[in-house]
Amino acid sequence: MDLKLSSDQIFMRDEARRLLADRAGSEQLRKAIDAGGFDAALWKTVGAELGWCAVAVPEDAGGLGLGNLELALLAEECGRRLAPVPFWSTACLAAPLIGAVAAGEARETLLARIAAGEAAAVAMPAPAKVDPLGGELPTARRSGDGWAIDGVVPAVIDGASAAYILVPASADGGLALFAVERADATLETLDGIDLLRPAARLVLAGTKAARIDAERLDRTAFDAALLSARLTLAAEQVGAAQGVLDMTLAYIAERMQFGRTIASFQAVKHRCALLLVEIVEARSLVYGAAQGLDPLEIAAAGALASQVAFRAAEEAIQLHGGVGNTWEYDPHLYFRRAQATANLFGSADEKLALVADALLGAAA
Amino acid sequence: MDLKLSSDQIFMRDEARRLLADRAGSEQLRKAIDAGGFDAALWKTVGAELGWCAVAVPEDAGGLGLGNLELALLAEECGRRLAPVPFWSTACLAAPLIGAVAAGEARETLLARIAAGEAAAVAMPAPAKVDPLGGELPTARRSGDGWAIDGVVPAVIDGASAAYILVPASADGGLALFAVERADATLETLDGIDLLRPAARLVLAGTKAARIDAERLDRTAFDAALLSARLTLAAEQVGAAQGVLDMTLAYIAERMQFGRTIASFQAVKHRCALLLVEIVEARSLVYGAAQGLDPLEIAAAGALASQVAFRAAEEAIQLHGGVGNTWEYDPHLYFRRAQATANLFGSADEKLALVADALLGAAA
Amino acid sequence: MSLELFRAEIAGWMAANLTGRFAPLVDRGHAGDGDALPELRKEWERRLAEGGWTCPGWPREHGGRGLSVAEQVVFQEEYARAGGPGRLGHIGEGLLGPTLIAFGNEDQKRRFLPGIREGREFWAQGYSEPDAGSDLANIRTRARRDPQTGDWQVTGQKVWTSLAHLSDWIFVLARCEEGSVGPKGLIFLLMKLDQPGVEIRPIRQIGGGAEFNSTFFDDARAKAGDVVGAPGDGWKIGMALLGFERGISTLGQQMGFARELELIVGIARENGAAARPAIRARIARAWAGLRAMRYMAMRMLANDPEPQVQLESLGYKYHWSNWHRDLGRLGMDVLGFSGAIANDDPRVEKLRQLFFFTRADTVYGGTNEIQLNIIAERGLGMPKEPRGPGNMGKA
Amino acid sequence: MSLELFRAEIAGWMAANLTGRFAPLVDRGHAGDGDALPELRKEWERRLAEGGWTCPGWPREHGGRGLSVAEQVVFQEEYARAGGPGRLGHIGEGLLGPTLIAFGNEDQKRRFLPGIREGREFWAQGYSEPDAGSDLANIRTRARRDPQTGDWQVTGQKVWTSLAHLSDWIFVLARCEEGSVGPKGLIFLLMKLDQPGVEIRPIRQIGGGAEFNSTFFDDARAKAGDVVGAPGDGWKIGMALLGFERGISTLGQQMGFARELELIVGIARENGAAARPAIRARIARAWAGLRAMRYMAMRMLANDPEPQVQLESLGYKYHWSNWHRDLGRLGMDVLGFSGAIANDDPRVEKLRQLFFFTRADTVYGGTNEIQLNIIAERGLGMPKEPRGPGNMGKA
Repeated sequence: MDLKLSSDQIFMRDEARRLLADRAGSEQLRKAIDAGGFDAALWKTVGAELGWCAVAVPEDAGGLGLGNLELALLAEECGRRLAPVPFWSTACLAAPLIGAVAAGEARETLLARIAAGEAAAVAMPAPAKVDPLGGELPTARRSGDGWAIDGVVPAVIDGASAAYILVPASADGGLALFAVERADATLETLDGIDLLRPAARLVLAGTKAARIDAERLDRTAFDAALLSARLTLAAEQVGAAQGVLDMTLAYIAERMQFGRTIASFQAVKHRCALLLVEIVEARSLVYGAAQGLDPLEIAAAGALASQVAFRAAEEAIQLHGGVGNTWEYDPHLYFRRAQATANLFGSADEKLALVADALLGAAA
Repeated sequence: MDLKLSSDQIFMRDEARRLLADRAGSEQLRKAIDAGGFDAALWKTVGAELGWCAVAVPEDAGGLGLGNLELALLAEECGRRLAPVPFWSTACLAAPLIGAVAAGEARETLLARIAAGEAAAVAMPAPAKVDPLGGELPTARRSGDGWAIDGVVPAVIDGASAAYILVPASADGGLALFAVERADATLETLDGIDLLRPAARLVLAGTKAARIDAERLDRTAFDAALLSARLTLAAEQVGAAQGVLDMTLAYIAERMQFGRTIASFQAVKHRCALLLVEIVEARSLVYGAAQGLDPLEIAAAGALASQVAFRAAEEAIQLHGGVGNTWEYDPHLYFRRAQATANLFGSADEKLALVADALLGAAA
Repeated sequence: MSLELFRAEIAGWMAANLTGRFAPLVDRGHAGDGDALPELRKEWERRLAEGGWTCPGWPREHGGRGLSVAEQVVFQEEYARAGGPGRLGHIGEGLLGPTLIAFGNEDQKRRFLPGIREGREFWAQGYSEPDAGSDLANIRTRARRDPQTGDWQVTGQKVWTSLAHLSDWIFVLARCEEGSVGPKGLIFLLMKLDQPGVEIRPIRQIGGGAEFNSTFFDDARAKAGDVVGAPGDGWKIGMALLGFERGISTLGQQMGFARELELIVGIARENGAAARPAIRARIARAWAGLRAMRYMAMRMLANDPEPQVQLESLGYKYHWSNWHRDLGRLGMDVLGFSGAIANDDPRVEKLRQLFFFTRADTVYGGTNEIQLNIIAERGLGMPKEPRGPGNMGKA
Repeated sequence: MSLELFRAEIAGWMAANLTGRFAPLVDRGHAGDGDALPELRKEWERRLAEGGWTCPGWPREHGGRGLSVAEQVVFQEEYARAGGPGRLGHIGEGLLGPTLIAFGNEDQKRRFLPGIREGREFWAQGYSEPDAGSDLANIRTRARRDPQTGDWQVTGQKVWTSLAHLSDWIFVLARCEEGSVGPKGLIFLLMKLDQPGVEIRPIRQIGGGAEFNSTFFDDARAKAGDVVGAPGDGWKIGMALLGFERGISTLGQQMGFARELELIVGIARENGAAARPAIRARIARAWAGLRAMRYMAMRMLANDPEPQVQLESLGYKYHWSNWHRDLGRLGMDVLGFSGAIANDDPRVEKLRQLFFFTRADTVYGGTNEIQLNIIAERGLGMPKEPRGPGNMGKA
């Protein structure tokens, strides 16, 4: 087993880093916030022109057929700059799901749309739970030669910018996966704390939907596909931690107090060093887990990454001092992201509990 | 409610501090270790001559009838120097138990012996549990006009130096409290990590015992009396934390690295400052809890105190550097005490769980 | 009067007054919500004054009630328990008033104390500057004496001037001796905010609120008679003022903390978070920290002459601010994902504000880093942190 | 040969050899138990040599097997998995040997490498001094050249000379230029321990063991030919030697960590500690940290030319040592009170030693504090910690 990145991987990552440094700076993020947390032009560039979302789409569906490590590397770069694009929802969550559980023409068409740069979202009934399907599901019924869905999904991440939304719903007494065109659905914007990745409430009232799974949703395949989303969420958090640490280092290298730069205070140095140690720990686990897709490693990586993402943002606000508490400086954007993702697919303690259950047997 | 120490209390505490600074220094501790963790001469001074153990003995039984705060202050000073005397076992555990549950002449006699400077110990079947009676109890049977006990108590703290040992045992189908003279019992020394507070395995084989409770042990009174022991254990841990911090501060104020004292490094300063904050937090809670003897406050104080005692000892070893890892320097003696008491009457997490249960209802 | 009767009196007064027209003020105007309902809160200050509840700790000769420490604590506790709103008069009552009583001249006392006591005049604080935050002595706002009038002409920028846009006056630390550095050569001035040359701009905080401001002075004036102490005494007076900040109000603050913790406990019981061991442990730890804080404050307030208690009190600000910051996160974690994504429950908005605003607790009034330096240096006698070679032009 | 075949070969060899006479060595001689069964372990070293398993990573021309990194990793893993005892030959094989291969002259290689490879000669390390711990450049041990013989006469004290009492030779960093300070003027010497003027005293550690020593030199001699490099090159060579310390053996070390964690997990399941949420969380966290450590090491060992990986590897020592230290405490907490009070179960003694010895992990080989300085300064580009004015006479 080799954990060295290939030169292709390094090239892809570095290009992404360069692009986002250029296109997702502080001012651009502010504009995206005013636009509801979405940068349509940037999305066009990375989705349609650069084909980021094609990375994990199989070659037979018009994608590049690359692996989870590539997805993780791109997600990490997105996290580093809080890129206001639905890359994670589209390429890391929707695409693997479609690839794993959709069948026939629907699979080809939907994946081709993603590979071509359309955004997609998934309407999980319980995105905060370790099992995101563990909530109330919408209900689908046959309608004409298609389906109609009823129900409310409280929070669909990146729902507003999606071209279509995947909706797990109950149908014929079982679980099924549907695709709903954004234009057919009602989405109500939510007032979330993450200003750069909006969520929306999805209201389905007899909404036209296409069933995309074969007969019955393969729950095992569904869960396996979700591993990509869990892994890349951790990668994104690692990137966010690194991004906000870098921002902090740049600030404190310049900012003087008591005739010295803040960076020259040893207590500050040690705290930054500790953050780096924690970031490297989480990053190594993400990269390692990307190879075997071991669910426990991914759960552990998710726990470590969400913790360090919060810690790094917390330290950024603290070490920026007064200005760290102002809207104008960027640390709070990372702080918001860190908290908004801290309880996604389960909290850090719930993720670690999966590991404990495996090692020690289920809790009493 | 006033938390100002009275001048009497301050005087008592300062005298104790002075005495132990003089009599429980590093060399004296080493001698006590060689003597099995007990300094008989020091015990004679504080027990028989200075009457420390009389502090909480009621006046009608020859004591001073002072309160839990006084006990806590003395326990704190003992902890500060790891004084190798059975003060806690005798004055904080045995005396309150006798006072609360013993009856008649036994009560008077046993308390008078403590007030006069004899050491006592309590043979808890499960000293590591939140309920230290939650283990296998020895069995007492009537024998002539007295009682005989059979059973093994795995670990009796300060058993070896005690003049008598209180033994909770089952008798007549209920719980009862007995006193066994040290001379009548078999005690096997245990190889504990705390070199300054030895424990011993008590083997009772038809051992003569005096029943000291009235008819049936009042479990409520028993548990209430244990609050003193829990509180003063926390006080002792606070004292140990302060003592080992002071020792560390003295060392790093002198020790040079890179042409500077270790104390001049800001990261070290901040870590020491954090320890002080934590010590003050635990100490304040101990003093406050000493007034109302609220079980939850005592549990919380126990949790905080045991954590800071460990943290302070851990930091002491670390900041002493190489010599901190040698037998000759004293930090490890505190480190040993911290770990030996970390799981006494329950671990810190189990103590905090009591608070959680009260606030949130019992855990699922 | 016994403390318990006194307690009942306050509770009764609050129940009778914080109602009707004032009912919307319950629990409003606290940190993160500081600019809520300003006009009604100014009215509330006057109502308090009529009831004799402004400045209760001031000496009687200055119009206060001369309450004992214990009585003041009871007042703070009952005020908080009743959900009394954030005090717009706090800076005047708690900071400037005591400073004037200690250092002001008779004329100043006569002119300023009544307005504070009667809830008519509100004060803002002009200390921090963009380059004088933790390093407060690095102040660059200049005050030049006008030889004609004896007035002081002030030019510079102050930041974190809390509620300046709702205040009438501001006290300002400025540099009155050209070329002076550090704590020397400073002056403590009282300035009207409504005058030419003063501009107030809001600072938007990370939670979205704007209860702080930047206040810009461009040859604005302080009258000759509005210098407290002598020119050059600014640092001494300014630091003494900060000393008044600690103290009694801390127990009222803790009552507020207790209410926040209760809110979080209630939500945890309701939404199932109470079943998670990690949440249980954190809630229990928060409870322990709050109880400890209470006893810490009581030890401090007992005016214990013991040097140990004095040293220990150096850690108080660090303790409460970090406790509160952690509580802010705990609240959001108890809410979980739904609290981060939507705020249809008003309690969510409250806990969100707590989450964001408590970040400032560990920065304002002495950052964590400064607090730890102080504890290490003054509390533990460790070496002082060396000042750098200086680079006054940078940053 | 495929890696898997190779793995099977080692496992087979270990199973066939670490048995019978050598059976008592299983799991012995590791940190905290370093001076256990020394004679048998020396025999074991010779058995390893016969099997061709000493110095497997050395180049073939120097008698090694020239194994690839991947193969060495497999060897370390299988050695640890089989419970192979702590290697008395480690300092020679892992530190001095590579140093001589890189910097030694032909004569030195010819004289010293075979003894190491064949398990005949054992080495100790003479770096630290009472006043040169973290500040290693502060070395005061003096080496004076004897003009008659060209030998070097060495006087001074070295501490933490691991296993010096069981070793034949020691390499010593000493000051060869009078009046030099810091890293300049040092010499790297090879010295026989069995000679007049060398005294070895045990240092008793906090767990009770004494696998380290103080070694006193009083005009002891290093032969003229036993200088590695030139006089004055000592720092360069000494630091390069420390660089060899990291690396391959780390994955074998991790296999040992995994065995320790397994032991703790087993006890927790057995004694009920596994029911406590706090213990569950800590065990899960330990597992996560160990997996991460594995991938960190694999990234480092891949010789990734990426500068990012190089920078990240600066944190590796901090990570493993603190992870291990925490594991030491976790073991004791899982044992609970009974583990602190009595050790009737042999696993208790093992976990106690782990508890005590892991305290040294965060001190030796660069303290936590030094590691964090290095990470901050070299990894994050933060300003260097200033050296003090110096006070060579103090401490």
